Amino acid sequence: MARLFSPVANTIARASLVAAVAVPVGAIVMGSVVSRSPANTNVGVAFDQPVPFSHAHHSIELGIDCRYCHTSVTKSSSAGIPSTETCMSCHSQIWTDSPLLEPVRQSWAEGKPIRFASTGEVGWNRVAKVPEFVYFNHSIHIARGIQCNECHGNIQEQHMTAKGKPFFMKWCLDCHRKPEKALYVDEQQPDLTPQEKVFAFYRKIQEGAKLSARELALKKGREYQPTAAELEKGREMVQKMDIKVKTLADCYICHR
Amino acid sequence: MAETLTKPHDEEPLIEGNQTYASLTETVAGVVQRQKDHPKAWFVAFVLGFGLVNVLLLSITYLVYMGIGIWGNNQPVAWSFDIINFVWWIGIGHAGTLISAILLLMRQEWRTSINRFAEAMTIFAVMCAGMYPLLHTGRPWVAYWLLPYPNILAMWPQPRSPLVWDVFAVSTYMTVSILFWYTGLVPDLATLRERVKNRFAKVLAGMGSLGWRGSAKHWMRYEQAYIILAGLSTPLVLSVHTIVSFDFAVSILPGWQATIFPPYFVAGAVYAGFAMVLTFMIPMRRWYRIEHLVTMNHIDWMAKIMLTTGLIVFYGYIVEVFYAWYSANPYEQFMMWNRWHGPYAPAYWLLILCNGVIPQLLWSKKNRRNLKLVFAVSLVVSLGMWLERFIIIPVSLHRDFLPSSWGMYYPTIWDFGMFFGTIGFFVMMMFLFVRFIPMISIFEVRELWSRIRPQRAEVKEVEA
Amino acid sequence: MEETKTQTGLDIEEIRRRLRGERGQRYWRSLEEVAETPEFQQFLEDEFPNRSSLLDLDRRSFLKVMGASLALAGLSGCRFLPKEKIVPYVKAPEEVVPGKPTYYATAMPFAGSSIGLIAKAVMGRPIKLEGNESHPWSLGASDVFSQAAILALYDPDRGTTVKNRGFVATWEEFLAEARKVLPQAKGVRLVVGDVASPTLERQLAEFQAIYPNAKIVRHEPVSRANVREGAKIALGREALPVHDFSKARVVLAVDADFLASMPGSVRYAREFAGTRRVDEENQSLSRLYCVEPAPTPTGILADHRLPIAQADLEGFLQHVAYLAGAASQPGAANLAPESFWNGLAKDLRSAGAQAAVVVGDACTPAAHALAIAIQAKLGSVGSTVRYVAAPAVRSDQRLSALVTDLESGAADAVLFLQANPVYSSGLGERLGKAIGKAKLSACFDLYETETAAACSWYLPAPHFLEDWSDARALDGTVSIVQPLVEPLHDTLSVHSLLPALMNRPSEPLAEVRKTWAVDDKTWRTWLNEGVASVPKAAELPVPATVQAPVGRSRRVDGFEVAIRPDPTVWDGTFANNGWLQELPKPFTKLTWDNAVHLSFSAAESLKVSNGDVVRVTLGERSVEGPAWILPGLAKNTVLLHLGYGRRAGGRVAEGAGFDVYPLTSEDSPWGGVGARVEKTGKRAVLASAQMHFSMEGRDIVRMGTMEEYRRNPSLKPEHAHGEAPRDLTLYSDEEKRREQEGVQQWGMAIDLNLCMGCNACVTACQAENNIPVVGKDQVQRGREMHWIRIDHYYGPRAGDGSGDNPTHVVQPINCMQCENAPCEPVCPVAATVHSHEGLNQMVYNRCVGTRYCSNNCPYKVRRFNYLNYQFAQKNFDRKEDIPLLKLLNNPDVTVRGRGVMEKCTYCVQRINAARIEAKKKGRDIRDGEVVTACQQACPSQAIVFGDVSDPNSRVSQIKRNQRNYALLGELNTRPRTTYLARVTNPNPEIEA
Amino acid sequence: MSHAIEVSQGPKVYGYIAEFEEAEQLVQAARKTAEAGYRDFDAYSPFPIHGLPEAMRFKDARVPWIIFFCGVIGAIVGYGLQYYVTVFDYPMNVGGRPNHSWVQYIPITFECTVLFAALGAVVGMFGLNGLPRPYHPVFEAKNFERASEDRFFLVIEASDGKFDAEGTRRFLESLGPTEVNLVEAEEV
Repeated sequence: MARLFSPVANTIARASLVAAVAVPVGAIVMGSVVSRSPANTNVGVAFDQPVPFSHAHHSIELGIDCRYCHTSVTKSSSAGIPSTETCMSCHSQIWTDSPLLEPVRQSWAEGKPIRFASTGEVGWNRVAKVPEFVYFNHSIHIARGIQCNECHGNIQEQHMTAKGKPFFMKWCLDCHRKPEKALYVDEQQPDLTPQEKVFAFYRKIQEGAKLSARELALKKGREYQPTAAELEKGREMVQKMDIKVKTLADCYICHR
Repeated sequence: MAETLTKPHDEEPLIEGNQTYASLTETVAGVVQRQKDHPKAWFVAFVLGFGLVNVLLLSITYLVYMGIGIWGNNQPVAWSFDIINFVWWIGIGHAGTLISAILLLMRQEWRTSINRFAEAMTIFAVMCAGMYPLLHTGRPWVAYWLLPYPNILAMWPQPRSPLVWDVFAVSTYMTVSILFWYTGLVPDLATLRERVKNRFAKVLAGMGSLGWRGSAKHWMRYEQAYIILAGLSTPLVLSVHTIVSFDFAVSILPGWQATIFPPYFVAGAVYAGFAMVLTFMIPMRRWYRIEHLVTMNHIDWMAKIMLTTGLIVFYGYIVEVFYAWYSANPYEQFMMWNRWHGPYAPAYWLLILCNGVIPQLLWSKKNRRNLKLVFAVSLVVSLGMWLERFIIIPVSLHRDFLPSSWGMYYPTIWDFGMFFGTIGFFVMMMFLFVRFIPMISIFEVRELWSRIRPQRAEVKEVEA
Repeated sequence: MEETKTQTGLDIEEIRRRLRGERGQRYWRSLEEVAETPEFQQFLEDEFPNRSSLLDLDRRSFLKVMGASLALAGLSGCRFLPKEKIVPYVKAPEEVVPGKPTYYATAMPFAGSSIGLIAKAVMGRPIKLEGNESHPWSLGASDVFSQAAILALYDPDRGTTVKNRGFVATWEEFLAEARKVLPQAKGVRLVVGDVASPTLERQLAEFQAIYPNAKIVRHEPVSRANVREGAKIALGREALPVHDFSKARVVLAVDADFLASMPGSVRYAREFAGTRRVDEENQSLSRLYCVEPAPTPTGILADHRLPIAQADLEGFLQHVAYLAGAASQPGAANLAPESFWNGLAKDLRSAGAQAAVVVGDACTPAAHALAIAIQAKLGSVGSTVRYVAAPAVRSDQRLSALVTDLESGAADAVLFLQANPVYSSGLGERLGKAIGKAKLSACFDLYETETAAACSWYLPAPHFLEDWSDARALDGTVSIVQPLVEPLHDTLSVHSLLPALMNRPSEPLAEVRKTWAVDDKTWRTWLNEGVASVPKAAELPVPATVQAPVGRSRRVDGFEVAIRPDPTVWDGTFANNGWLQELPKPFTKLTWDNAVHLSFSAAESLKVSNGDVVRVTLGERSVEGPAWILPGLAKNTVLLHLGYGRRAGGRVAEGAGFDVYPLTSEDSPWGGVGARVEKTGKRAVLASAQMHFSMEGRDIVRMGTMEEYRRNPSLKPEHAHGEAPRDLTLYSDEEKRREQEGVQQWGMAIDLNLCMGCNACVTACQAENNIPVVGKDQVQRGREMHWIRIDHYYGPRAGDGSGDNPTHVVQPINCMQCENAPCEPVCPVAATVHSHEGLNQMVYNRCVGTRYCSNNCPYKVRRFNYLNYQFAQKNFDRKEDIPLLKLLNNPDVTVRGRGVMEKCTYCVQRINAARIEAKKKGRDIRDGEVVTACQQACPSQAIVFGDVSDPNSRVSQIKRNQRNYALLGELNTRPRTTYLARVTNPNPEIEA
Repeated sequence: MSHAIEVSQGPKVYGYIAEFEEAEQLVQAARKTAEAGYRDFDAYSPFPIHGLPEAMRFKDARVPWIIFFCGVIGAIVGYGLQYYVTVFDYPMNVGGRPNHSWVQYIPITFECTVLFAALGAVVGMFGLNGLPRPYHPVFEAKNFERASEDRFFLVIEASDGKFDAEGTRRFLESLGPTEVNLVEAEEV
């Protein structure tokens, strides 16, 4: 009889079996990789801004306190974006003719919010944004002594501001389940309140003071694995501040 | 040993006439081979089905665009046609698995002529059913959250919910049914591989048959696997409708919270399933001239099973009434009162008529062998089983605990669009199936024939 | 796009590299270099291909942008994450902390009176109104109208610009023409309602001084003229009664809905509630007699309720006066059984100074006079009631006179100041025509009303949240109305309009301050307090014996028509308010419609059922509307509600219901006797939010009389199963209890003895939680979205065979936050689970919308977004409306999209805000720091919320009351919201 | 198909094939062949014939065991998943039920058991049968297309130690087949 398939068909058959399994699995893996990559999260991707504002320059080189511009960071959910007035309080004195600052001066002159010189579109491009349907409150985190860098990465080193962390739910929960990981006392100035500690951190960097391993990691925006001792200390702080850890992972803490 | 077990048929044989392996093969495979001479009925039915499929697509498109609001659902009746149809279709599916698995385990040889057909029915019915749980969600595009997979949200499905059980049950049921069906199909595809002339079809069959060559060693492992698959499918099929019934039994709603539900749902499923098999088989066997394979015996037996399961279901209705009275629970009692006298009472009494009264005709052998009548009864039962779910779902929901939140439910054209749409889909798939796939398991017929045919000696004489 | 992304990515690297290591001056220069580099330019181009720039941002549109930010998200599609703009202030306003609400005291003028409010603004946009605790007529609570008023501010249907004969015009044009016409006009007419603003009154006077031929025409559709009239008869001077129910032991309310709709009701409800709280210690209840033609929320709480035709009320009061010894001759004794009269009389006499007789605005002057006589006799004047001088309102002409003047040409310039007589009077049609004859006719109003359509000029009025003004409350308490936002539209304050017409342009603020010449310090305290420290209205002396005319019953042949303001849209002023249109009316639970309300027996005799369109003829005028049976109506009384059948004034208002004004006349605004009712054979569809009004003998609302309460304090019916035993569970709940240790546990208690179903909580919740309006069709399909609803049940009343006078009970139902929530285990995606604080969390963004939770909720408090309801309010689905409506949203509450389930959250946004503030202070939330929206609005404080794990919290104390019970407790759901059984205090001597 | 890929080497001998008309004959033949000491031989039939494997002295009980183990794995995976999710990864208070509400985990556990077992059955069975194998030398045998319809074949493969062209052919003819042929295949 005329056979239907030639021997090579066997190989093809087996190959297609393998493919049938490999392809979907591969696709899924790819998907999850992409969804966690900067292509999706924008981590480390700097957007352009009306003015190429440099946190590095202002916070460390000039030593301006975060709260000078982000006025409500200790009071309210939103950290607050500086008004043109705030910018002008210095830049009416210095770099009064810098073309890069033209948008600021224009805003001040017209009494209209800052806009892109190029496109004329209004406002700053938002860099750090929690996902939709999440209610984040800056003030309570600061009050607990959570460093800005925990979420904003090496912000004080950035010339072009970029997102520091992916802001995944998983990532938030990681801290909300084990706050002791992020709570610490600055050994060099232990009597600072947690809130003062947050901002004193940048003074230390500016003065080039010696930084602990944890502080170094924070400075660079790297992950840090606290030592057992540190965790123990952290738990004590949780106790002291009466943080009800079990409630921190409740939906209603972040979603309403 | 098979012979020692009870043969369902006493007087007439399961395969009529003077057959040979070749002739049997010819009858069944011929249907697929001779694409030219299909009966007119095929085209009529196919076109009908195809038309309705378009209605389905239209309904789905509009649904996804607008939202569930295009249906009649509301508060308090948050589920209605969507879940009614889901349960109805799943139920219909059950006959297939029952025939192919349970009857196989029971060595009921008469299953051989109908199991392939019934299994196909199962698969298509489950497809129809599967659409509803997905589409009835408010946001179908995130329905995949019901599947467990590690994600950036650190969220998982909530395994206490019967809906998650449904996801596992239905997908398992679908997978196992397809495996079972395909496994049974492989040797027949091998047959087609050798018989069909059309090259394309030949290659297709060749690929499908996986190079099956009927080796005795293969047959042995094949039968081991096949019988164990049957052994797995049997509890599976029972579990599936049990779990579907949990959607209701697990709740606290009067009319839903009933321990009788699992058995009574399973029985109902088989009931509806056999009705559907008959609805299709009776015309098919005529159109495709396979009366000698699907004999009056088969019809008779299916009718008997329908009657039996029907009685179980009817018993279920009676028990519900008993519970309502015996519980002394005002909500339960009102629920039953409402079924009898409430605004939807006609539906309830029609249900009793369809599922309880009319099927009693099947007690008489004469009726069981009256094709027209059995056909009619099977249709009535399908309707009845749909009504049963209507009574259970919207009618229980529309008046629950607080009279202030009572309401009414009125279906919209889109509710019906979805329903008839899926019926169309089912019809279309069935008719495509009979056209392109052997609707009877050829090798099992041969095997059966090899055992029940008249002794070889006689054959010799006949041949001489 | 991909390509440009990588492309620009490189650029950024490049730029960073150049910038690194540069310092100071050098740094800037290098930056400039960078800026000049073609890569940098290119980068700008690629990353933002010419995108449409936003509107110029003056503060007004700035608000729009803030609101529309969601809509803007995703403009640049080149990344997965939507790009979002942050628009900073140029100059940050002092008081605004971004993300934090600011609160301002203001007041809402309403029907000649006002209520003091606290307005909440977020980033400069008002989003919520609450009662002002320091305002005597709010005491922190509010009513449906003040809760819903905020919606009107953002109503897209508001008049946005001056119009001349329908064509867009300018204020300048109008003022020019007005200044031309007014001086040589034969007769100028200003049509105003009962004005609450002293400044406006002053300006009106000044206006007349300048234009001597100007006459003021008063037109208030729902006026208190009869009240003032009655006082005039009895005391010789127009006066208004100011009650004090905290002192009252026996209250006789004659067609007086003093708990819900009467001016002052918010305070009255609080006072009255104080006399109705029952527990182990305090078991002395006040007693409330209600005599009314149509059931009112007040009637719900009555211990004795008597449905009596409107025409008989005078006769009734006459007899009360006779029994009280205030009148010599008896009245209509046949209206009530002997025992009733005796019981009532005995109660009143024994109560003496602690008795109160309240008479409704619809009653005749004589009735009011009689009430004064009775109270004077009982000596309750000065204790439960004071009579204060009514504000001196000048009214030179009645509407009818205006019409004739216009027709004759005696008046040729007419200006309507927030008055809409073309719609809201019986003379509407004639007036409409007559206006056409005038040389100058202008209508100044929030909406382009029917009157505006008849006038040649339409002048857009500002919302009271956009305007400076002042407002007098019932007893003359003055509050300053201060604006929260710049006007959203091209409006002009009435306080500037009048001066402009008098050729001395002025600012509203200046005008108001002119009225109250006080130094800035006092002024600022007034603004903060919300109450001005000025003398209240003078109290009138009332002689011990007052001569009142003899009250007579008029014979009712056929039917009598009782016309009342609608409980939700009032006289039509709120007809374009979606919240109020969809608010289920007390008793009928109707939405989006008014109806011809008939008593049971009337419906029987007429053989009509709900929805049959009937024609009601009064005199020679008649109206047609759908019938609705309202048990509790006096046998032959037909109740009609004003405010519907609007022909203009907004997309929501138009076409809803039927107009009743044709049946009113200046002399009988409240209906009359001798009406005919006949079937037309037509049917109409009405949308009712509740279909079944009987408790079916189930243990839902527990109630009983004082005696029953003393016998069985829990008032649990003996047949009822009651709460399931705690140990009746398959699993031990030990684990869960441990998890809740040391965490505050939220719970709520609702005292059914105080709730009269005024709906304030429902509207408050709607405003607080961004609850959408779904429209009549959806309500009719049973898809209304209210998170808290007021269930209404009828019960039999002893001795009422006809079913014409059933007992009414109401029960507010919100999410019970069950500890064993049945909704939770059935959710396949854990979108609804419990928090450690005992809240039944509903996470919208996790919900896939299987609706299983709703099926399994025995209270059916869950609401599903069957369609995209947000911004799909009836007719508010135009794209251009959405940015405006978005401004109203509470930014702390998720706006739910299509296909998700939602429900009451105990205002978790308020809990979280309070918790964060408390935690920052290093403590837990204190009792009373979290007040839910419904609780805050509730005038009678029936709703109490708090930490049930703290035995001293107010809610815990209340839950210890023996009357406390769990609704459907037998299901072992363990609800956190529990109810206090209702106790009535009928007079044992009155056998029903 | 054969012309599709031509491999440059002459056909090889696969074995001898005997054709029978009746299943009973095949069983007989198989038994004799086994008794004659042949090992590499196989029987082909259009339907499973009871007693044939025994006649061939062929035993293989691996399929049931595969299924069993797959089932066990399924059960563990099913229950383990639920336990991990609700007790370790994200414990939540769901309607006051304990984190480990084992009663409600039964259905999914059961379904997973069945699913894994069923997959094991099919994959195991075809796997052990060396399928899919679209090409097999025996397909090149004469009349073999009827092996899937109404004919019964016995093949003694050249790989068998006892195989020798003449002897084997004679042995087969002694079994009373309708005919005996040499099977030559492109690839063995």
